Amino acid sequence: MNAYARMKFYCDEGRCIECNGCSVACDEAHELPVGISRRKVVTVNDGVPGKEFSLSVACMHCTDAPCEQVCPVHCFYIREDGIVLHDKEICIGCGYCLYACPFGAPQFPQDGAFGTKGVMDKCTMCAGGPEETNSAKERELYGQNRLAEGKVPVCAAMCSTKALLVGDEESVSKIYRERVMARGKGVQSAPYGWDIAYGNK
Amino acid sequence: MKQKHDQALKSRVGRRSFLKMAGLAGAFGATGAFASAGVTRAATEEEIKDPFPGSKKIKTICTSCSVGCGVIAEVQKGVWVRQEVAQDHPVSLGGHCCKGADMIDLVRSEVRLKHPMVKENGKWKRISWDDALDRISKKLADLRKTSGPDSTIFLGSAKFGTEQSYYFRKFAAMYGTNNIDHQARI
Amino acid sequence: MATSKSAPRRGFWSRNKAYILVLLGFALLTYWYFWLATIADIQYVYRYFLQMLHGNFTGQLVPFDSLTHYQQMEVGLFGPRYDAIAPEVIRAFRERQEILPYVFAVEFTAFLIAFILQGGRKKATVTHPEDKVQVYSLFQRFVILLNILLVLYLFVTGFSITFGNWTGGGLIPRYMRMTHELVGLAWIPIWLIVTIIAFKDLKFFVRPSSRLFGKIFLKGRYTPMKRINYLAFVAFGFILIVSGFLLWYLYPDPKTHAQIIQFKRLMLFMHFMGSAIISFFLFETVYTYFVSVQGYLPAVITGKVPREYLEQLAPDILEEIEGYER
Amino acid sequence: MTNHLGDIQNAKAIIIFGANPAVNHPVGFQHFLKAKERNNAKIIVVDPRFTRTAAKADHYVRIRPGTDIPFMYGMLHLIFKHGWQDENFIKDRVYGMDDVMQEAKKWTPEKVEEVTGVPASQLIQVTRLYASSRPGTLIWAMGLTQHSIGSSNTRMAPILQLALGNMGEEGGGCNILRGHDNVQGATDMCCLSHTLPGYYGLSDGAWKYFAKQWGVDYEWLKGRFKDKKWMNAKGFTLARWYAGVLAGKPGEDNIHNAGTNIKALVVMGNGITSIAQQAKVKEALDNLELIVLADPFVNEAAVLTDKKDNIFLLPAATQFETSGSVTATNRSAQWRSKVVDPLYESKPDQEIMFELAKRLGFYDELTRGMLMGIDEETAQPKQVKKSFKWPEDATDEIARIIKTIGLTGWTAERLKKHQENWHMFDQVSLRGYGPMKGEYYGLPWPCWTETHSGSPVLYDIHRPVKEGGMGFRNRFGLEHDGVNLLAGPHSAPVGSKVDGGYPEITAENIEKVLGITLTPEEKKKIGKNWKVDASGIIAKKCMEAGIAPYGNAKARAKVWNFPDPIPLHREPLHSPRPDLVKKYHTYPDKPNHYRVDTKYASIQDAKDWSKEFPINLVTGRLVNMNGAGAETRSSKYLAKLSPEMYADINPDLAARHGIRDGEMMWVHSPEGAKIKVKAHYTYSVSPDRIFLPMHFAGHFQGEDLSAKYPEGTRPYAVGESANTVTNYGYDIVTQIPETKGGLCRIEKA
Repeated sequence: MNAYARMKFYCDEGRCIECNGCSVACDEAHELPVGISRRKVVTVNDGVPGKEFSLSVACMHCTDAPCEQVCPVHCFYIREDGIVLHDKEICIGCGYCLYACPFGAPQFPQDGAFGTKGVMDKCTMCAGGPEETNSAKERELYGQNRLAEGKVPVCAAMCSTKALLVGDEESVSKIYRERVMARGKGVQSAPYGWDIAYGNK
Repeated sequence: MKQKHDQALKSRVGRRSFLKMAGLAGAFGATGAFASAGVTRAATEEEIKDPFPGSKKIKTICTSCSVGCGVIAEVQKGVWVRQEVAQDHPVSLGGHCCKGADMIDLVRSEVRLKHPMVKENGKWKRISWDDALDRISKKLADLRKTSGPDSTIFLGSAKFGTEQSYYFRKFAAMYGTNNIDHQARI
Repeated sequence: MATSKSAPRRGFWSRNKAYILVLLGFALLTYWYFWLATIADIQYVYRYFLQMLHGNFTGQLVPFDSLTHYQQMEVGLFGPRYDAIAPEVIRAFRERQEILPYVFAVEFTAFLIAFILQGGRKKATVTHPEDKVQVYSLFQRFVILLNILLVLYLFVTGFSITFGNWTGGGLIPRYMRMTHELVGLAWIPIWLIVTIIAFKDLKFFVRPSSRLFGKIFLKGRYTPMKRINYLAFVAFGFILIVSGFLLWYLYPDPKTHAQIIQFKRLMLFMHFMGSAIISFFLFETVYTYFVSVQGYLPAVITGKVPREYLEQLAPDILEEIEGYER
Repeated sequence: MTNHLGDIQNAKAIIIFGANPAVNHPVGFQHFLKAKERNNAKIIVVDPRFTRTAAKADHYVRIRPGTDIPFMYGMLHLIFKHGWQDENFIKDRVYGMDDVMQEAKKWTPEKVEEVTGVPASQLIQVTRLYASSRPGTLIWAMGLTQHSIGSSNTRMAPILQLALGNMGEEGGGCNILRGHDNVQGATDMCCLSHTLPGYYGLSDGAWKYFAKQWGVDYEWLKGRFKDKKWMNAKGFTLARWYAGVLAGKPGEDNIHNAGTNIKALVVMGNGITSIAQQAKVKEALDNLELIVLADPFVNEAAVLTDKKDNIFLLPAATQFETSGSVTATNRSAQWRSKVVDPLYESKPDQEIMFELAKRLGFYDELTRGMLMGIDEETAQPKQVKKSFKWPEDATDEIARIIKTIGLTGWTAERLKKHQENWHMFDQVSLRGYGPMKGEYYGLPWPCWTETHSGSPVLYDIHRPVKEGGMGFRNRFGLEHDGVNLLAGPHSAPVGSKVDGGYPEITAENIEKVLGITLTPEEKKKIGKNWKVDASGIIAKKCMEAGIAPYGNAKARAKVWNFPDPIPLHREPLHSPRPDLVKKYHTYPDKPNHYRVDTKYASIQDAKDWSKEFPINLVTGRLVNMNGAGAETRSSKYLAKLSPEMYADINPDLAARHGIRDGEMMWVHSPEGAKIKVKAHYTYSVSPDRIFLPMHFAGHFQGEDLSAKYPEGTRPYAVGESANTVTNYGYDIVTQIPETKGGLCRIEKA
């Protein structure tokens, strides 16, 4: 039995315009080093009419997260609401999670001492890490813990066109379903047959 | 290592519960995490919910483009600690492009101009405000006397608030010239 | 195992026993690995290799334009064919973490049995310890010792990643991992030099004529098993170095992720494979040089061994040295 | 913007000329996408470049830069041919459409194809779609305006909308997406050389009105100028101020500036690299005696110039370190609260102004306006307090004085209330609910009285005046050439006492038009006309009668006092089509155009520019940058998204010049300037043009100027300014530079 909501990201490519609002909001909210992007926006087929579209991606918080399976030191843990988090104090920065990840979510800042990969950093769905909730240490290591504050992850909240959706799967799919239903037709304002029967007025 | 992991697991339970049981989870998470540590006090509910206790939320408007998106600035003890989401703003609905999402860095950017400076003999030199303003106004007054007020041009901008641009126009008018302009010609 | 003494005529089997066994082992391993165990798309990997020969390293085998929009998006964002190699990387990793300890244990047992069968360490009876022969030049000693140290370090730190479940992660294993990358870089020239100086079979082609030759190249001739060890060191060392270097060099960058990730996965897989296989030969080398025979380590440290030692255990080396002296 | 962003959701069709809202106004673009999703609106993008907006559009029309007028005439040609126009609307509310019809007859789809490069079939398809989906909204931005015929372009677009009856409709209108956060506000306050705040102009009447309202003596104010002539003369513009410095040097344009060159430059917040001809700008900076730059970041002027002394950098506070109002693109005012105290030693802009005014001896005069109020008895301004509070008193001063665009309702108190309650407004209609009922968010001007709701949709006659309804403004007399300029019958806003057109309201005609009688006391207090009526009686009475104070007239399709009474196509000064130049010749040279003699024909006829410079040059914005980019390039997160200057180039064109993706290339302008930029392959530009983002500075003609920044102030991203190579060419009316669609030549670096 699933007692908790299953948290998911969804990026509506019909709306994403590569404004990078999500990625910069993420960078800024968690004060990330410049070299890494927990969230990135990519445009495919730049400039080709009919083929160009953009998409924002970060950690998708997979159900059966490959990163978690491949981590040699088992620094990952999956919350019951499906958010995949990791412990930076355990992580050794080997990068296996990156090879296993279908989305390129894990990020590796340069480590000051050796110039090689430091510990992995990735989207936490604004849920922090295993440290004390909203402690200074948690903020330093993982950034804000907005979920604990009862807030929406910052990327989706600041998405300029509301392309990026986040939340439990039912809410997300409800929103998207409504959009798809409306697409190409407009929101149905009168019941079927109304305009045929009585004209447009 | 093992102990730490257990702690993590415990606090995880608390965090997880939060989504459904707001108040309860706070206490649970905190006590769970610190039961074994023993030296730290339990976190207050305030701390769990609000990482910046006592902060104020100030409403303002993004300075990037003319859409006029709402910005909510979280300010703690006079420091802008966090940019919040203006979800209920009627135009932006909380949305920001990358420029708007980074408004906080406009203020705290490290490469801001920090004090008045003057270039003398090809070198930048720090000076005081009084010094700078005295020297500028003396030079302006001289030029105004010798070459007339039209020897000066004032370039304002859309960076101004409405009041500031009004006063800039007024300033030029009282300086005695119509040589004033900004970007928007049409 | 090492049947060295150069008897003039012996049967085909006894001459080539080592080669045949190793080849058989490889065939078995390949069959097991590539036909039974793997979940990678072998067809894909094969074609990927062919494509790399054309200079395309992205792993996108069919032309990008022939894909549907959705596929283009996937490829553009996340790289091509996640299901081709990545699941295998996961599987291989887990297999390593779970099975490698047993494999190593079996290998140890095998060497132990060989050791027992052999009846303990071989010793040379030295009656004139002061009568020493210079076997290794300073340069050779430096290279060999450094090689031993680095390989040892790489082995320990490398497997500290694999057996992260034992180390538990944290700061020290993290530094071990970081230094694995840096020491690996340092090992590249050492590996190259060792490859050159240990190429004893060079003497089949070139007559050793100068003292300089003796100072650079190791003396003596290979027995089949030692030759196999050398070849494994070269081949799998090469795989490890190339894959390791590329893994290190292609720093994870969100901008280029889609273009390089498939290649990196393949490289990681090669690194996995290389490290697992080279381990056996590493153990073999350690066994033949350090365990089964007494006195190698002092020899490689001082560079000199008693003449009697050579007469009894390595007459080929003595023969060669005397050849120089003549 | 005649409408507002949320209102775009009501549109059935959206046509976008020379704007790229997906990049420049991403948050505003959500309303476009919602229109597409919820209202099945069709988006048509007309642009030389396949932009991010075009990627979301239903139709993309690739047009040659500077040929929007032929394209729109082509649309009108089809509209009139098929009778798709709104006859009643044209009859009652538009003046001079006949002349437009005559001109439109010439522009057959084939001819449009010839000039614009848009296939005739596509024009037909797009026109049919746009004309049949009403209401349709027309969007434009700098892509339409930054041409030598920019002012004609901006008239052509409304004419198209007028012909279709899309003006004054929810979901229709002409929606101009302004650039910076307060372009609208700063323009309303007329930080401009040709008018006083509120577009009052520079006439004696305007000066006298302002002198009175500012509480200063008109004679004193006059005495501040060299003489009265220069008080009424338009000043230099941002686009050509450098000419005022360089005049007198060989080859430079002559100026008419009170007998002096420009010797001092005072810049507050204006990115100096935002205008064309950077090489000239640099030369001008070098020749100035004094440069004052007040900016939160180092203004690029300080870096560009080789001047050795008398450059002052003043750290101005950002808008988060001060408070005040800001006007969004839809004419809504929003209140900014101060977030933090100014960091470091920075001071807010007004303090810098006040300090300078103190030292120059007119501080009291400058700030007296804030101390003034309206005397109840006489309705004359008088001093009512001893000290002022910034910015509230300034806001109230503006509300008190500016009547032309109806800012009377914009008191600090109301604006603050709107900000505090911004959650009580609907996103589509901007209508307030709960305590904010009866007001529109931000009180979009005209907001005629202190209780007026604001006007979310301009020229909308479907709602009463006191809820934001109005006709077109009566500004140019009652008739012209014997044609009545007032609106026709049944075209007054709902609930109007007058059913039809009426003139602008003055003290003289108020009783007649409104059908009321004023009390003697009111007669004593009332101002001369609605623009200068400090008593507010005209506005109040008008609201009661449902009358817009500025009258109800016809929109002018024909502007008889402009160089082109109806918009005509004229090729850019540097046209890639020499064959068309003769046919669509530009204007003759214009002397004393904002104090400087400006060349038109003499440049266009000088030679066949396209031979030597065959490539079209388009500039534009990036999503992560803003204006001249000093602010955004100083943010590490934004700078990392585009760390260096580049040129978008079609692989086809690049290959012809041997330039590989990521290699450096030179771009040369006809004026002899050049920039070195990185080539970025993309198919978004066609092979005959390149695109340059306009936000970079810090390099000049291949030279890195980083060392010239004061220590620790260099932005994270520096690069060549695109405006170094944008061509000479200025609009005939407004002098906006022709930065879109000039010519250039490229070569491998």
